Amino acid sequence: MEYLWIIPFSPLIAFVIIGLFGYKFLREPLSGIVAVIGVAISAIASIIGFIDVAKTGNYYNLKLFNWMTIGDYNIAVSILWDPLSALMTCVVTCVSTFIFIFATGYMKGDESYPRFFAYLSLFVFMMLMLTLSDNLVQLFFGWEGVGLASYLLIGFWHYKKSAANAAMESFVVNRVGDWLFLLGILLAFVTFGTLDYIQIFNKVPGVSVGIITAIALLLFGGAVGKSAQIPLHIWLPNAMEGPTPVSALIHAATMVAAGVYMVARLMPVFAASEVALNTVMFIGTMSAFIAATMGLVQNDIKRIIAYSTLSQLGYMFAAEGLGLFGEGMFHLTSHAVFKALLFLGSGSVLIALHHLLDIQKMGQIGRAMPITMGTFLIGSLALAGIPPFVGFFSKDSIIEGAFEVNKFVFMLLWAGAFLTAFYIFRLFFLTFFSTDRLDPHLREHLHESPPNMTIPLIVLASATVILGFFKEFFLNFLKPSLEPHSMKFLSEEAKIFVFEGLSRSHNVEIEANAFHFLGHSLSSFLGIVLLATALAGIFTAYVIYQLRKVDPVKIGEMFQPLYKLFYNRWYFDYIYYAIFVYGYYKLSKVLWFVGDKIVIDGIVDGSAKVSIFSGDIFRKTQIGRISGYVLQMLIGTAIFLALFLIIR
Amino acid sequence: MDLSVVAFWILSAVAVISAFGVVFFKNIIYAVLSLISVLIAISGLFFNLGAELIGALQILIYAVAIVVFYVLVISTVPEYKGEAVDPKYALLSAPFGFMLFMELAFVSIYGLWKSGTGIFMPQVVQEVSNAKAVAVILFTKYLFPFEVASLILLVAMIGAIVLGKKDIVED
Amino acid sequence: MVPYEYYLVLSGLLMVLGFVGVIVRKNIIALLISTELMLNSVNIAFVAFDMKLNDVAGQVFVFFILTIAAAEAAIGLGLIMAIYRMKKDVDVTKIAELKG
Amino acid sequence: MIPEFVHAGFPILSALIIVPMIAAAIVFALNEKMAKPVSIFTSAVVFVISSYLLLIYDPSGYKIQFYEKYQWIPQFGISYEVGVDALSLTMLWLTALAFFVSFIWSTNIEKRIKEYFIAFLILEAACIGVFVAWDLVAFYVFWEVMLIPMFLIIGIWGYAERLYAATKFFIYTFFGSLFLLIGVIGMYIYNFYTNGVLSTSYFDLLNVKLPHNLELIFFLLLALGFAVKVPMWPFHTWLPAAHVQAPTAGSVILAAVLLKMGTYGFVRFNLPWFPEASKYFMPVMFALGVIAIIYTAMMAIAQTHIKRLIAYSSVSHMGFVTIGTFALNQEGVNGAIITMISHGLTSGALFLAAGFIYERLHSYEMKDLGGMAKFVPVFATLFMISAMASAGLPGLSGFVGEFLVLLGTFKVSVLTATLAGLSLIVGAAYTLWLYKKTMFEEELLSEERIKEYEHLKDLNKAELWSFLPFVIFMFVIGLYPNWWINLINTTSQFVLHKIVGG
Amino acid sequence: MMSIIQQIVSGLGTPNFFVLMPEIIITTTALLLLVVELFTKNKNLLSTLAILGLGLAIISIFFIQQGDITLFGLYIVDTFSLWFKFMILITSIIIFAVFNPYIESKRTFYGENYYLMLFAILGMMIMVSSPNLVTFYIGLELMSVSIYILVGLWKRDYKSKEGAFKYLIIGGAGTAIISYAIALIYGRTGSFDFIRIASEIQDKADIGVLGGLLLLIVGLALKASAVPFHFWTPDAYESALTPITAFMGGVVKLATYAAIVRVIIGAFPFSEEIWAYGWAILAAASMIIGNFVALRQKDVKRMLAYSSIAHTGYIVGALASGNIIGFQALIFYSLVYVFMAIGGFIFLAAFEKNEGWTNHIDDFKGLAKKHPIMALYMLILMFSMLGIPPTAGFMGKFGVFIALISANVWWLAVVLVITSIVSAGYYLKIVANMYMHDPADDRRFYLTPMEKSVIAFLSIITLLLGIYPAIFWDISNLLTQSLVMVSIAR
Repeated sequence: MEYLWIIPFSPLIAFVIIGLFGYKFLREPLSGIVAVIGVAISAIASIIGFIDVAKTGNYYNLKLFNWMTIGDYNIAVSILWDPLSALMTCVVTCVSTFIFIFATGYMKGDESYPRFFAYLSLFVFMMLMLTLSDNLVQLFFGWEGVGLASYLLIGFWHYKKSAANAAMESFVVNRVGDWLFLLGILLAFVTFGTLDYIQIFNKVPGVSVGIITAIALLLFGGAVGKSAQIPLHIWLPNAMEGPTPVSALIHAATMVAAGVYMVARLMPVFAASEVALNTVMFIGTMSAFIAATMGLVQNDIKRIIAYSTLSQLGYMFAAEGLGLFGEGMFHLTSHAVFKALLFLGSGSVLIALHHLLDIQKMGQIGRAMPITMGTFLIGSLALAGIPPFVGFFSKDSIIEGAFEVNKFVFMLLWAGAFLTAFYIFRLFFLTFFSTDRLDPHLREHLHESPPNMTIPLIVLASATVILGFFKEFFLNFLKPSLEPHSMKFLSEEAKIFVFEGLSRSHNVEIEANAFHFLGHSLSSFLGIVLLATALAGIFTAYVIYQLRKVDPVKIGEMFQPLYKLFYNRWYFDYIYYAIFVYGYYKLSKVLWFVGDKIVIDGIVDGSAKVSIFSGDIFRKTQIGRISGYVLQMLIGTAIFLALFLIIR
Repeated sequence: MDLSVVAFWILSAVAVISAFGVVFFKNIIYAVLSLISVLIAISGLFFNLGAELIGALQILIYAVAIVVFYVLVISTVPEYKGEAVDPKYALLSAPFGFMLFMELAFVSIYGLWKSGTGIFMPQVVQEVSNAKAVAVILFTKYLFPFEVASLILLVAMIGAIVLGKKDIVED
Repeated sequence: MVPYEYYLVLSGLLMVLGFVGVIVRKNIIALLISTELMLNSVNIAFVAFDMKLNDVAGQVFVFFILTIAAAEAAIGLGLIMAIYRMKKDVDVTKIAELKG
Repeated sequence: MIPEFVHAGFPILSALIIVPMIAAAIVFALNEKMAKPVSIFTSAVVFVISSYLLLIYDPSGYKIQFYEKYQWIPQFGISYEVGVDALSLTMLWLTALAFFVSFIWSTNIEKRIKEYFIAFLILEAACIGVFVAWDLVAFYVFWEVMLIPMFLIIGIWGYAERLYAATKFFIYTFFGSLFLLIGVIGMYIYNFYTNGVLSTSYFDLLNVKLPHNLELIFFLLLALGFAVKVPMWPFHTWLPAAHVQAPTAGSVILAAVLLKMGTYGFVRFNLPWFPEASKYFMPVMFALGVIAIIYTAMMAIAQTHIKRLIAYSSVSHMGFVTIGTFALNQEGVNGAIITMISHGLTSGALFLAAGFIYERLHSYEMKDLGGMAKFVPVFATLFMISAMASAGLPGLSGFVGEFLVLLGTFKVSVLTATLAGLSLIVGAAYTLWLYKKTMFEEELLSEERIKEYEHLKDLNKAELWSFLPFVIFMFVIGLYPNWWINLINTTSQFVLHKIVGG
Repeated sequence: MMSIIQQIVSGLGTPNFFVLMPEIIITTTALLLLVVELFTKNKNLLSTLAILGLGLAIISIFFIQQGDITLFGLYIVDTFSLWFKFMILITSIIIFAVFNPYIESKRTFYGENYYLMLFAILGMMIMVSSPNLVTFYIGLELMSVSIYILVGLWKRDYKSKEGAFKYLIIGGAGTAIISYAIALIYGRTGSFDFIRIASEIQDKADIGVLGGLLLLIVGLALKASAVPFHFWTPDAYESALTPITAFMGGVVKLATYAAIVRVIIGAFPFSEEIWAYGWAILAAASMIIGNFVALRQKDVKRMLAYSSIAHTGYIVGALASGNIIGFQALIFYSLVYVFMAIGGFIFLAAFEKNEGWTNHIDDFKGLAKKHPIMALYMLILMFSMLGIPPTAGFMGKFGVFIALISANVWWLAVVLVITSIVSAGYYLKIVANMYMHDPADDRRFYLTPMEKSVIAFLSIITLLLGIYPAIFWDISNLLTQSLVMVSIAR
C-alpha cells in the first residue's frame, strides 16, 4: 500500500508548483488545471485504496518519517489507512475534485487566480494530513494547517475589510478550540506516554474514567471550535466572505466535518466516558436546533446555507453522542455531497447575479438557469429529508435513534427537521420562483453557467440521488473501524471495554438496509411523522413565499421578540464582541497605560529622577563659602569620632 | 601647691581667654594681638614644662616673624567693616565644637599614655641642657626632615613672592 | 605637678577654638589666624608628651610644626593680598564664586 | 560531573572572536566604500565556519568541544577558556546567522557608514564571546563589552528618542549585570574558602556545595542579572523603548541575539549551579513567565507602533523560554533551547519586515499603513510565513519549541501549561492583528495612497537574501526538529544532571 | 657627661645617600631650574630641563638596591616606594610634556610652575618612602605647600586664588588634625617609627590609639579628598590650570593613596577592625556624594573632579576589607586610575587651548564628527572610569569587589554597585554628547602632536591594562608583599 503517500503529497506538489511559478508562468487557466490534476490524482489513488480496504477490511499503518523524538516515543509522519480514514479521504478528495473543477469557472478573471488554487491545494494537503494521520500530533498539524488555509481563503479578497476581519475571527476562534485540543494532546501524552491512536486505544482500559473524560472533553473542545458548534460557532457564518467554492469545500463539505471525523476516529476514547458522549450529544443537539432557528430569518443566501451547515453538523455530533458513530459518518458523507451541491448551486446563482447576495432581491431566476435550479432543488430535498434522496436516509435514522435513546434530544432534532425543511425551501422559492424582484439590468443578461460549473452540479446531484441506497454498504464498510468487535487493532480487553462503553449509550438497532429503512419509515408511526414534518415545512414555505397567502412580515411582527432573537443570532456575536474583542482590547490599552507606562516605567524612570533630585540636594552642601565647608568638616569629624568612641 | 601649678592655671587661662579673643574680636588687630598673647602663653607653658628651646623659638618665630607678616598685610588691607562672626555659623558650630572638644578631652584623659620610654631622664636633661638635647637629636637623627623643612620654607617664600607680586593682577 | 592630661585637654580646647574660629569668622585674615591657632595648640600636646616620655623627639616635631605654620602663613597672606587686589574685599561671604 | 574536554587542534573559536575584530580594524583603515563588502564577507565567513562546527559537532555524550584554555590573570585563577557544547554552539550559530543577515540588510545606511560597521563587527565578536566563554570573568567581560557598541548603535543610528532609549538600555542592563558580577564573585570567594580552589572556571564553580540560604541568594543575584537581559516581566520596559528606537539591523541583533543571552545564562548557570534554588524558585519563575506571556501579549495588541508590538511579542516568547527552562525536565529545557533559536529567527524576520515597511512607507504607525499585500506579494508571503511561525503554527519552527515547552511544563504544573497555552489564542490575535493592519484592508486607503502604492518596490536582492535564511531555517527546524533535538539532548541532560540526576 | 650624646650619635651610623639618588636628582633639578628661571624665560628649555631631571631620576631608580632603611631609620627604600616613585615620575613627565602649549594659550607663564611641581614631586617621593611619621608628615607638607601655590598660579584669574585659598585653609586645618593625631600616637607609643608603633599597639586598641588613628584617618581622608572632607576638591580642581589639575587629580592622588596604605599597613596592621570600618564609612560617603553630585555638573572639569572624589571612594573602599586582597586591589586600582584621571584632564587641557571651548558639557557635542580618534580615546577613558570591561577601570572595580566580598562587606559592595550605576548617568552623557549629537558648528580644534600622542598613550594603556592586567596584578601583589613583610612579618 506504499502508493498511499501519493494521496497527500500530490496536492502539496501542486501547491509548490503553483506557489513558485503561478504568477510567472502558469497564470490564468494553467494553474487551475495543475491544481485539478493534483487533487484528481490523489482522488484516484484514494479510491483505489478504498476499494482495497472495502475488499479486505484490513488496516494499514505506514510511518513515512520520524518527525520528533520525545523520550522513547517517536512522533512520526504517517498514514493510517483503515475504512474510516479511507472513507473520509475519499470524501475529501472526490468532493474537492469537483469543487476544483467548478472553481476554475467560478474564479475566471480574478487577478489572483493562481494564489487561489495554491491555497486550495494547500488546504487539501493539510486536510489529508489530518485524515490520514495515525497520531494526535500529525492530526493537530493538519488541524492547524486547515485553519491556516481557511484563514487565507476567507481572507482571499483581503482588500475588503469585512473579509480581513472574518479571516482573523475564524483563525482566532479556531485557536480557542485548538488551545483545548493541544491541552488534550498533552494530557493524553502524559497519561498514555504515546500519541498513536492504536496504542492509546489499547491503553484506554487501564486509565481512570476521570482522566479519560478530561482528555475526551478537551479534544472535543477542539472539535467544537473547528466544526463551529455552539458556543464557538460564530465564525462560520462570517466565513462566507470567502469565495463560494471555498465555502463549499472548507465550510461545508470537509474542514468543518473534521471535528466529526476526529470524534469518530477516537471513538474508543469517547466511548469510554459517558460524560463525554453526553456532552457531545448535548452540544450537537443544541447546535442543530439553535442554528436552524437562526437560519430561518436570514436573507443572505450563503449565510442561510451556512447556518444549515451548522445545524447539520449538530445532527452528526448528536448521532455520535448517541453512540451512532456509523450513522454520524454516513450523514457526514451525504451532507458533504448535498451541501457542496447547494453551495455550488448558490455559487452559480451568484455568478449569474454578479455576487448579489440578498435573496429578497432575487426571484424568478429559475427559468433562466434550469440546470442550477434542478440540481438545487435536489439538494434542498435531500437536506429537507425527503426520500429517496440521501439526506432522508442519513438524517431520519439519526432522529429515530434519538427517539429510542433520549426523548429531549429527539424533540429538538425533530423540531430542527421541520425548521430545516422550512428555511431551505424558503430560500429555494425566494430565489428561483416567487415574484420577480430582480433588478432589470441583471435580468437582461441572466444566463446559465458554463459547463465546467454545471457538470459538477450534475455529478453531485446524481450522487445525491443514488448515494442513499448504499447505506448498508457504508455501515458494513465502516464496521472494522467503528464496531468494537470487528476492530482488528484493538486488544481483546479493549474490545470489551469499548463495547461496554458504547452499549451504555447506544442500545438501539437502526435498520441498515436502505429499502427496509424506507419501508419501515413509511409504515411505522415515527417514520410517517418525520416525513410529514419535512413535507409540512416545505408546504409552509410554499404557502408563505410562493403563494403569498400569509405575509411573512406580519408573522415577524406577531412573534416580535422571537424574530429579533433569531434575526440577531441569539445575540451571540454581540456578547462575544463586547467581551472578547472590545473588552479585551480596551483592557489591554488600560493595562498598557496603567501597568506598563505608569507603574513599571514610573518606577524605572522615577529612580533616575530621584537620583537627579538627590544630586541637587547634595549639591547644596557645596555652598562655596569656606565657613560652610569647615563647618561640615567639623560636624563630620565630630560624628566620625563619636561613632567609635561611643559605640565601642 | 607649687609654682608650676599656679603658672599652669594662669597661663592656660590666659591662653584660652585670648583664644576666645582671636575668635571673637571684631577688629582684626585685636585678634592678632590676642593671637600673640596666646602664643606667649603657650611658650610660657613650654618653659613651665621645661622646654626652653621650643619656648624661645615659639616667641621668636611667631611673635616676631609671622605676626609681622600679619601686621604688614593688615596694614595694606583697609580695616574690615561688618560684624566679626556670622551668628548662624556660630550657632551651628557651637554644639559640634563642644562635642568635638568633649571627645578630644575624653581621649586625652582616658588614653593609656606611655611614660618614660625615652632616654632623657630629668637628671640627664639637668646635665645636658634641653636646648642641647633637642639640637643634637634635631641635627643628627632628624637631619633629613630638617633639610626638607628648609625646602618647605623656600617654597613658601617663593610662593609668597610670586602670589603677592603685582603682575598677578595686571601684566 | 599638674597632670599631663590637663595639657592635653588644653591643647584640645585650643584646637577646637581654632576650628570654630575658622568657621565663624568672616574676615579671611582671621581665618588664617585661626589655622595658626589650631597648629599651635598641637605643640602643647607634643611638649607635654615629651615631658611624660622623657624624650625630645616631640619637641623636634614641634619645630617642624612651627616651620609649616610659618610657611602656610606666608602663602596664605600672599593669597590674601592677591585676592584683595582683585576683589577689593576680604569678606569670606564674597569669596564664594566657586560653588555647586 | 566534569565533562570530557575535546581540545581543538586549531583555535577555531578564538578565531571566530578575533576575525570580526580584525575586520573592524580593516574597516577602520579602509575607506567607506569598502566597509560594507568587508563586513559582509567577514560575517559570511563566520557564519560558514559556525555552520561547519554545527555539522561536525559530536552530539553523542556530553563533551566540551573545540576547547581552548590559556592563563589570563593567574593571581585570581582567571583564565581565557572557550569551548562549545550544543547550547553554546546553537546560540553561536544563531548569532552568526543574525549578523550575516543584518549586514546584508544594512544597505540603506548612509550616515557614518564606517562607524556603523565597526560597531556591528565588535558587537559580533562580543556576542560570540559571550556564548563560547567558559570562564566567568571572560564571560562577564564579553557580556559587558557588548553594551558599548549596542549603546552607540541605538544612540547614533536610531530614531527620535534614541538617546533616552540608548541610555535606558545601557543603564538597565548595567544594573542587572553588576549584580550578576557580585553573585559570580561571591561564588568564587565561597569556592575559594571551602575548596581552596582559586578559579573562575565554570566547571570549578560547578563543584561548589552551597548551603541552602546562600544558594538562594546567589541564585537571585544571577537571576537578576539575567532577568533584565531576557527580559522577564517586570524588567522588560527597556526592551520596547530600545526596539522602537533602534535601527532595523540593531533590532534584529537585539531580538535575535541579545535577548538570548539572558535565557542562555539561566540554562547555563542557574540550573546546574543552583539545583535546589531552581526547584525552590520554580513557582516564582512560572508565575513570572506566565505573566510575561499573557500580560505582554495584551501589551502587544494594545500597540499602534508595529515595532513596539513586535518587541512585546518577543517578551511574550521569552516567557515561554523561562517556563520551559524552569520546568526542570528534558522536554522543557529542549523546548526552551529550540524556542530560543526559533524566536531568534522569527522575531528577526519580523523586525526585518518592519524595517521593510518603514523604508517603503516611512512610518511605523498602524494608522499610516495597510493594504500593502497586493503590491508586494513576495514580501507579503515571507511576512506571513514569519508571522505564522511566530504564532506557533505546526510545521514551522515556533510550534516545536512551544509544544516541547508546554509538554515539559504540563508534567510539572498543569495550571501553568494551561495558562501558557493561552498564548495560542492571544499570540495569534496580535500577530494577525499586526498582519491585517499592515497588509490587508486596501479598501480603506484613499485614492492617492493607492497611487503611491502603485510604485512600491517589492523586496530587492539584498532584502530578499536577508529574509530567506530566516524563513528557510524556520522550515528546517519546523519540519525536521529531530536533528536539533538529538543535537541538544546530551546538553540538556548535563544541564539537569544535578536536578534529575543523570 | 657627653657619653649619652655620643651613644646616640655613634648609634646612628652613617646614612647611605646613594639610595636617595632620585630625590637628590629631583632636588638639584628643582634648584637648577630656580636659578635658570631667573635668567631665561624660555619655556621649552625649562620643561626640557625638568623632563631631563625626571628622566634621570627614573633611570637612577633602576640602580638602587632595595629594602634599605637609611637616614637613621627615617627613610625606607623598598620595592613599594621605588615602584610608586617610578609611577609618580613617569606620570609627571607626561604632564610636563603637555604643559607648555597650555600656559602659552592661557598666557599665564610662571617659571615657578616647573620647580614647584618638582618640589611637590619630591614631597610625594618622601611621603611614599617614609617608615616614620615625621618623614611622612614633612613630605606631605612639602607636597601640599607646593600644591597650594600651584593652584594659585594663574595670572589675572581670581578664581584660582579663591580655590587656592580654600585649599590652603582646609588643608591647614587638615595639617593641624594630622599633627594632633601624630601627637596622640606619639604619646601613646612614645615613637614615630611605624614598626615601633605597630609593636606597641598589637593588643586591643585603647582610647588613645583610637583617637589618634581616627584623627589620622580624618587627615588622610582630607588629603585624599574623601567625603566629608572633600570640599576643597571641586573648587581647587576647577580653578587650577588644567595640567595642574591633572597633576593633582592623578599624581598627587596616587601618592596620597600610597601614603595611606603605607601608614595604615605600616603602623596599624593589627587594629584593622577600626580603620577598616572607618574607611568603609568614608568610602561609602564618597561614592554616594561624589557620584550623585557629579550627575548634576555642567562643567566637565568639575564633573571629573567629583568623579575623582567618587573614585577615592572606590579605592579606599578596598581598605574596608582589611585583608591582603584589599591592599592589592587598592594598589592596583590606584595605579591604573592615574592613567584615566590624567587622561581625562589632559584631554580637557588639550581642547581648552582653543577658542570657544569652555569645558561645558555642550562643547562635546559632535566631537566624534570633528575628531573621531580623540573622541574614541575619550570614550575609552570614560568607559574605563565607568568600569566597563575591557578597560582597566573594570579590573580595578573587580578587585575591589573581590576584596569586599572576601571580607563579607556586602553592604559596601552594594553601595558600590548602586553608585556605579548612577555614575553611568554622567559618563554616558559625555559619550552621548560626543557621538549622538551633531556639532553646533564645524570649527575644528588644534591639538599639538604631543598632546595627541599623550592622550593616545594614556587611553590605549588603559585599554591594554584592562585586556591584560596580569602584570599590574603581579606588581600590586609584589608591593603588598613588601609592605606586609616590612610591617607584619617582623
